[in-house]
Amino acid sequence: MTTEYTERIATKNITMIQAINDGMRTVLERDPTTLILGEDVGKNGGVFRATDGLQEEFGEDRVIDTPLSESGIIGTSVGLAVNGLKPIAEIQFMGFIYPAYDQIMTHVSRIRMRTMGRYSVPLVIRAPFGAGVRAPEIHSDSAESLFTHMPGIKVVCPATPYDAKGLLIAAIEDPDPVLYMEPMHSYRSFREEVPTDYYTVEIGKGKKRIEGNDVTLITWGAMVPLVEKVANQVKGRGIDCEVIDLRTLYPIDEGLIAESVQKTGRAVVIHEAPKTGGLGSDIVSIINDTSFLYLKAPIERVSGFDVPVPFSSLENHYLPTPERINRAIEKVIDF
Amino acid sequence: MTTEYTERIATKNITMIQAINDGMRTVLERDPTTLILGEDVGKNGGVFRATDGLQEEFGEDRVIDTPLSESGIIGTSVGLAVNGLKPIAEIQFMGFIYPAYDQIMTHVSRIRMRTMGRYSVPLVIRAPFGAGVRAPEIHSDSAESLFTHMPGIKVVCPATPYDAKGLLIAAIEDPDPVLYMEPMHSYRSFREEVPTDYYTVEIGKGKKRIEGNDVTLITWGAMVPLVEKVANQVKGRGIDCEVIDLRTLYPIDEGLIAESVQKTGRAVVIHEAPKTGGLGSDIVSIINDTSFLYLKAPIERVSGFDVPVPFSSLENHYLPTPERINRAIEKVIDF
Amino acid sequence: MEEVYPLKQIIDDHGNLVDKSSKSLITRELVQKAYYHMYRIRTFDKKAKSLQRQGRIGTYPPFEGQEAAQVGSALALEENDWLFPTYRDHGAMLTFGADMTRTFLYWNGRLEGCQPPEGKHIFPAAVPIATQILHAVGASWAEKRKGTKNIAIAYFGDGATSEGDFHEGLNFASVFQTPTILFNQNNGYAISVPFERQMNSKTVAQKGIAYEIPSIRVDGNDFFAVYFAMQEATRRARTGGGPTLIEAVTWRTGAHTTADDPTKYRPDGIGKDIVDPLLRLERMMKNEGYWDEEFIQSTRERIEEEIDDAVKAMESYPKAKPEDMFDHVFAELPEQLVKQKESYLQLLRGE
Amino acid sequence: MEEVYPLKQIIDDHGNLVDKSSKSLITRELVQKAYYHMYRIRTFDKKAKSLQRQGRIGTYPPFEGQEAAQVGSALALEENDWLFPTYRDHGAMLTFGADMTRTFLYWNGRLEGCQPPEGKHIFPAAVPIATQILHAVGASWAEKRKGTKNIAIAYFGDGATSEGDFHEGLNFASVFQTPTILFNQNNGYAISVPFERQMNSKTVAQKGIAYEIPSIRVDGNDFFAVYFAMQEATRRARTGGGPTLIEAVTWRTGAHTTADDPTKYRPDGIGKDIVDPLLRLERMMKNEGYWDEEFIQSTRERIEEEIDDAVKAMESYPKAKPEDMFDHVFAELPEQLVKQKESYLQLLRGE
Ligand SMILES: Cc1ncc(C[n+]2csc(CCOP(=O)(O)OP(=O)(O)O)c2C)c(N)n1
Ligand SMILES: Cc1ncc(C[n+]2csc(CCOP(=O)(O)OP(=O)(O)O)c2C)c(N)n1
Ligand SMILES: [Mg+2]
Ligand SMILES: [Mg+2]
Repeated sequence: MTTEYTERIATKNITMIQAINDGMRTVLERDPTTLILGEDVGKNGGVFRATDGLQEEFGEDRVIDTPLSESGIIGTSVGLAVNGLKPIAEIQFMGFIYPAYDQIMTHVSRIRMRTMGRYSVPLVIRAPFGAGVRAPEIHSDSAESLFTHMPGIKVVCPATPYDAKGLLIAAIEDPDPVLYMEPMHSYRSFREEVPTDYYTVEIGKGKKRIEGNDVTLITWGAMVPLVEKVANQVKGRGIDCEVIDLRTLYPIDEGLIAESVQKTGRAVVIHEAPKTGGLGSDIVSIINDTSFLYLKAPIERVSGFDVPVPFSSLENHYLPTPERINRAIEKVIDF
Repeated sequence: MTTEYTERIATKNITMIQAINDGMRTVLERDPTTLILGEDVGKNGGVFRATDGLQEEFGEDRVIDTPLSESGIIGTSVGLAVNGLKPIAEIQFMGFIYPAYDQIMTHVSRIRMRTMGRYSVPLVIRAPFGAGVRAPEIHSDSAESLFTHMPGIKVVCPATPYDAKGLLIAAIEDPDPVLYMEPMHSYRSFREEVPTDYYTVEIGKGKKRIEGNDVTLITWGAMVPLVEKVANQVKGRGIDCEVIDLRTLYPIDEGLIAESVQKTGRAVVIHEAPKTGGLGSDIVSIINDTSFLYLKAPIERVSGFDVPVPFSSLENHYLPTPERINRAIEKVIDF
Repeated sequence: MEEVYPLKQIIDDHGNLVDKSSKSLITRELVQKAYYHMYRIRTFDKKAKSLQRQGRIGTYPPFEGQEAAQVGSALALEENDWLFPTYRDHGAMLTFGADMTRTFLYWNGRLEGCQPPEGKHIFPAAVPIATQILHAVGASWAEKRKGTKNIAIAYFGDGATSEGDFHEGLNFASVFQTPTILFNQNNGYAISVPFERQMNSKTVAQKGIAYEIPSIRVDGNDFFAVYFAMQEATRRARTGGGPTLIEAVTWRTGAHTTADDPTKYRPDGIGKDIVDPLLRLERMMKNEGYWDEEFIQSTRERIEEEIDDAVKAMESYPKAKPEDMFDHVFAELPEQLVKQKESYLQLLRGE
Repeated sequence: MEEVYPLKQIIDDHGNLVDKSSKSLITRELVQKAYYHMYRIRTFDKKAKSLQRQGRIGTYPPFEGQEAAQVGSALALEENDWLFPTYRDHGAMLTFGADMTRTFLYWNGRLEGCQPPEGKHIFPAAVPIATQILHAVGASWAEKRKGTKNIAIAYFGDGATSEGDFHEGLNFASVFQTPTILFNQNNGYAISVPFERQMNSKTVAQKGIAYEIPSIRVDGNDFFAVYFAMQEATRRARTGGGPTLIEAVTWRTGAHTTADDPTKYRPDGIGKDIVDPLLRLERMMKNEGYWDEEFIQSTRERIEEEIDDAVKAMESYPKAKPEDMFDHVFAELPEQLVKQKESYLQLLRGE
C-alpha cells in the first residue's frame, strides 16, 4: 500500500480464515437469498471460526446449525437451491464429506442436466482439507479427485487470503454447484491485503505465482507456499522455476499449463492426495495432449503416497517435502 | 477342447454371469466362512441372476437378503469380516455404491493400516457397472476411479467368463478388500469354456489379448470385445494393434503396459468413465514414468465425456464407439 | 404398534362406507375426480406395459394397485406445492399435472421426460432410493422461509425406509418443522424383499415416534382414506404444524419392473385377496349412487384418446440430440467440454 | 415420551439409594470395582488434558462427567465381547482392558494406539460419527452365526443419532436380531449443538420404537443404573433376545476437545446443578457404609503410579517409523507401493 491510487481500494491485512469469513459476510449482506448451514456454524462460529460472528449479525435464520448429518445438509441444500435459495453448506472437514457423496454425485451435480436446465443447484460446499495440522484420523484427507472426476460440479481451492475471498464470492455467484476446498494448513499461516469490498476471482483461471524458464511447478492449496519456497531455494542453485497455482481444479486452466510447459519443457506437479488417481495424473495427461513435442523430460509427480493419510505422528512423512520436490526438480532438469 | 490333455480339465461353455454364479458356488462349497449378502440376492437370485440358486443350495444363513441399505450392507460386512467371516457383498448397481462410500473409504480400506494388521477386512464387493444396456439413470455409472484412488482396496474387472470366475475366486481368497466390477454389458453377450473346478486368476496381472507391433490399446471390462473388434478391423488396413486387457485396475500391471508401449511406441487407452479423473490419466502417467523416450506420439484417450452418463436415448453417444477408437488409432499412427 | 396405528379406512373392500362421519365430505365432484384420475393412470400404466412389451419404450415399473394412494395424495395438493416422486409415482405426477407425452418420453430414455410443465413444481423421479426425501424437506423449508403456504410431498416406498436418507430427512423435517408430507406407499415389497424382512416393525407409521412427527396409517387402496389423511396433513403443514408421515398400505399387483419376475419370490396366491382400488371405488360409486354410465363412458373415451395422442406424440418426437448430453451439464460450458463436444460432433458429421 | 421412558435411577444426587429393590444386588466388590475404575479413568482423563496443555500429546476429547456411563457399561461386558468405541470412550476401553500406554500413544498420533491387547476385542475409536454402530452389529452377528454367547457394544453420542448409519445399524440389528448393545451417551451436546437442536424428540430411547428394539433411559451419571440396565440388556442379547438401545443421560463437563471453547455456545451456569458421577458414588459409599479409607488411599496411589508409568512408557516409546505408513495398507505390498516406499526411504537415508 504505497501509492495513493492503491490506497483508494480499502483493504485489510488478514489471514485466509478471516478472508473466508469476510467473503461470506459480504455475500450475506448483498444477497438475501444466501444462507449458511452446517454443523457448528452458528452459535459456535465454526470449529475453525470461519463463520464467526455471522449468526449474531444475520440471525439464526440465515446461519443455521444443523443436526450432525452430512447427507442431510447436502440433500436439504438441494431442495433449498432448486427453490430459489443459495445455500453455502459447510462440511466440517473434507474427510466427512463421504456420507454426502451420494447426494453430490447423483443429485447436486446432475439436476441441471437431468432437467435440461429447468432446475439447477447453485450450491457452494465449503470443506477444509489437507494434512499437516496434527488433526485426528480422517480429518486430513485431500479428496479433490473424487469431485474433479464428477461431471457437473466445479472445484476451486484458494492458496491465499485474496483468492480465498474472491473465489468464494465467485463460487456463490456461480449458477452451478461449486466445491470450495479450504487448505486448513494455510488458514492462519500468513496474512495478505484483502479488499474489504465485493470482488471476484474468476473460476477456471490459474495464476502464475513465480515466472521462470527452466521448469514448471504446478500445484494448489497449502502446497503453494511450500513450492514457492522451494522455487526460491533452487533459484540460488541456478534453476529458474515457474510456479503455477491452479486455483480451480475443475475446469482446469489447460491454457496456462500448456503455455508454461511449452516454454520450460519440464514439469513437476505437487499435491497432497495419493498419487494414483490424483489430479497430478490429469495434469500429466493435459501436458501429453497439448505439449508432447515440447517435453524435455518425463513429468514428475510429488504427491501423497498410495496410503491413507497416516496418523499425525507420520503425516509429515506423507506430505510432499522440500526434499522430495527438490529431487523431482533435479530429476527433470538432469534428465 | 481338442486335445486329450485339455479334456481332462472339465469345462462348461458358459456366459460371464454364469461364471460369476459358478465362482460363488465353488467358494461357498469349499469355505464355510464365506457368505453372500445384499439386496435381492437370496430368494430372487439377484436382479441379474448372479446368485441364482445359491440360497436354495446353501440356505438363508449363507445367502442373505438384506434391507435396502448400502451403508448397512458394507458396514455390517466390516463387522462380519473382522470377526472371521468372508462376506461377498453385492451392490445391486455400481451407481448405488455411493451411499456406502463413507464406510468403504474410512473403514473397509483403512482398518488394516489403522490397526497395523491386527484387524483386516477380507471383503469382496461385487458391483455391476457400465452403460449400453438401456438401464435407467444412475444404473450405468463406471466409478472405478473413486476406488483406484482409494488406498487400501484392490479393484478388479474381468472381461471374459474365464477371468470372471478366476478373478472372483482370487478376490475372495485375498486377505484384503477387493472391489469386483462386473461389466453388465458382457454378462450374457458371449460364452467361453470355463473350468468347472476351483482356479484363480492372479490379481494385479493384465493380459495381452492380441499381439501387435504398431500401437498398444489398453482397456478393460465391456470395452475389451469392442476394442478387439476394432483391432481386427484396422489390421485389414495394415495397422497392427496390441490389445491389453488390464483385468486389475489397482494395483495396475505397470510392467505389462510399459513393455508393450516400449515395443509399439504408441498407446490408446479406452474406458467408459468420464475423461477427467479417469483411469486413463493414470495410465498416461505410468507411460510417462516408464516409457517416455519410447513414445512416438502423444497417448490418446477414448473415454466417456465429462458429463454424467446420459439417459438411455443418448448413452451410445456417450460410450466409446469404434469410430472414436479408430480415429484415435489413426491419430497416434499419423502423428 | 398396529393397535396404535390402526389401518384407517373410509370405504371397505365391498365399497361400503365404513366411516359414516366422512359421508358429508364426499361430494360427487370428488368422486368423479377420483374416478377420472384413477382410471386415467390405470390406463396409462397398462399402455406403458404394452409399449414396453413391444419394445417401444424401455424397462417400466408398473404402479398397478397403487392408484388410490397416488391419486388420493396428489389430488390433495395445491397448484404451487412441490412433488418429489420415485420412478413408480408417475401416476401421482400425472394427476398433479405432469405432461403425459413427456411421461412416456421419460420411459423412452429422454431427458425431456424430466421437465415439468412451466410453473409446475414436479421433480424428476428419484432413482437412488430415499434421496428425494431430503429434497422435499429442503424445498418445503424454502417455502417456509419465504412465508408461503406451499408445501412439498415426498413419495417413497417401504424399502426406502431402510436408507439413511429416510432417517436424515425425517430428522431435518422434524427439527426445522418443515411443511413436508412424507408419503410412504407400503406396497409390501422392495423388489423381492418383503416388508417383514425389510424391517422388524409391523408398521412404517410408528417410525414417526422417533422424530415426534405425527403419523397415520391408512388403507392405501381406499382413495378416500388417503385423500382425507392428506387433507389433514396438508392443513397442518400449511398452518405451521410441520411434517406428517403417512403410511399408505397398498399392494404392487404386478412385477417390480417389466424386467422382474415376481414368481421367483412371491408365494403362490399371495395378494389374491386384495381388492383392486379402482374396483373398490367403482363398487362404492354403485353402492352410494355415484355411478353414472354416461360419465363413465365419456371419461373412458376421453382418456383413451388422450393416451393414444400422447403415444403418437412420443413416437413422433424429434430424435434425441447428442448435443443435449453436453449442453446442460453447466449453465455455461467450460472450454474442455466445448472441445469434447465439438470433436464428437465433427466425427458424427464425418469430418 | 419422557413418561414412557422415565430416567431410571438407583442412587440419587446425594448418594441415596432410591431403588431399594436393587440393594441386594449391590455388593462391596461391585462398589469397589466401580470406584476403582471411575477414579482410574478420571485420573487418566485429567492427566491427558494436562499432557495436551503441555504439548506432550495432541488434541484430546475429555470424557469427564461420563465416567459412570463408561465404567457402568464396560464392567457389564464379558471377556470375549466386542467393544466399538468413539474417540470419547477411552474410559470404557480402559475399563474393558485396553492398555493405558497405548491409549496415550493413540492421542499422540500413533497407530500403536489402535492395537488392543492380544485376544481382546476392542476396536479403534471410530472417528466418522456413527459408522461404528454397523461394525458392532456385524461383529455380533458373526458371533450369533458362530453360536457363541458373545455380544458387541457400540458406543455413540447424541449427535450420532442424526447420521444415516445410526438408523441403518439399528434396522440391521433389529431385522437380524443381533446380540448388540446400542449404548448412547447423551451428554447434552454434539460439539456446540445442544440436544434439543439435534433432534425434536425428548429422548433417544423412544427411537427404539421405530425398530421394535427394546430401549431404556437411565441416569448415566448413576453407575448402578447403567450397570444394571446393561446387565439386563446383555442377558437378553446372550440368550437370543436381540439388541437393546440404552440411553444413558449424562453430561460433558468440559470442552468437546482441548481445541474447543464451550463458552462460545454454552449458556452461563448450564450444567452447574449436575452432580459429578464420581462424587455421587463417593456419597453413596459413605451413606451405605462402603467407604473404606484404606481402600481409597491404596487405590488412588496404585492408580497414580500406573498412570505415571504409562506416561513414561508413552514418552520413551520408540519413534514412529515411516515404514509403518506403507507396510500395513495391504497384507502384501503391491509393487507400486514397494517402489514408493523404497524411494522415500532412500531419500530419508540421503541416497
Ligand atoms: C440406493 C439404491 N439402491 C438400490 C436401488 C435398486 N432398487 C431400485 S427399486 C428398489 C426397491 C425399492 O423398494 P421400495 O422402496 O419399497 O419401492 P417400490 O419399488 O416397492 O415402489 C431397489 C432396491 C436403487 N434404485 N437405489
Ligand atoms: C461424519 C462426521 N461428521 C462430523 C464429524 C466432526 N465431529 C466430531 S465429534 C462431533 C460431535 C459428536 O457429537 P456426539 O455424537 O454427541 O458425541 P460427543 O462428542 O458429544 O461425545 C462432530 C460433529 C465427524 N467426526 N464425523
Ligand atoms: Mg415397496
Ligand atoms: Mg454428545
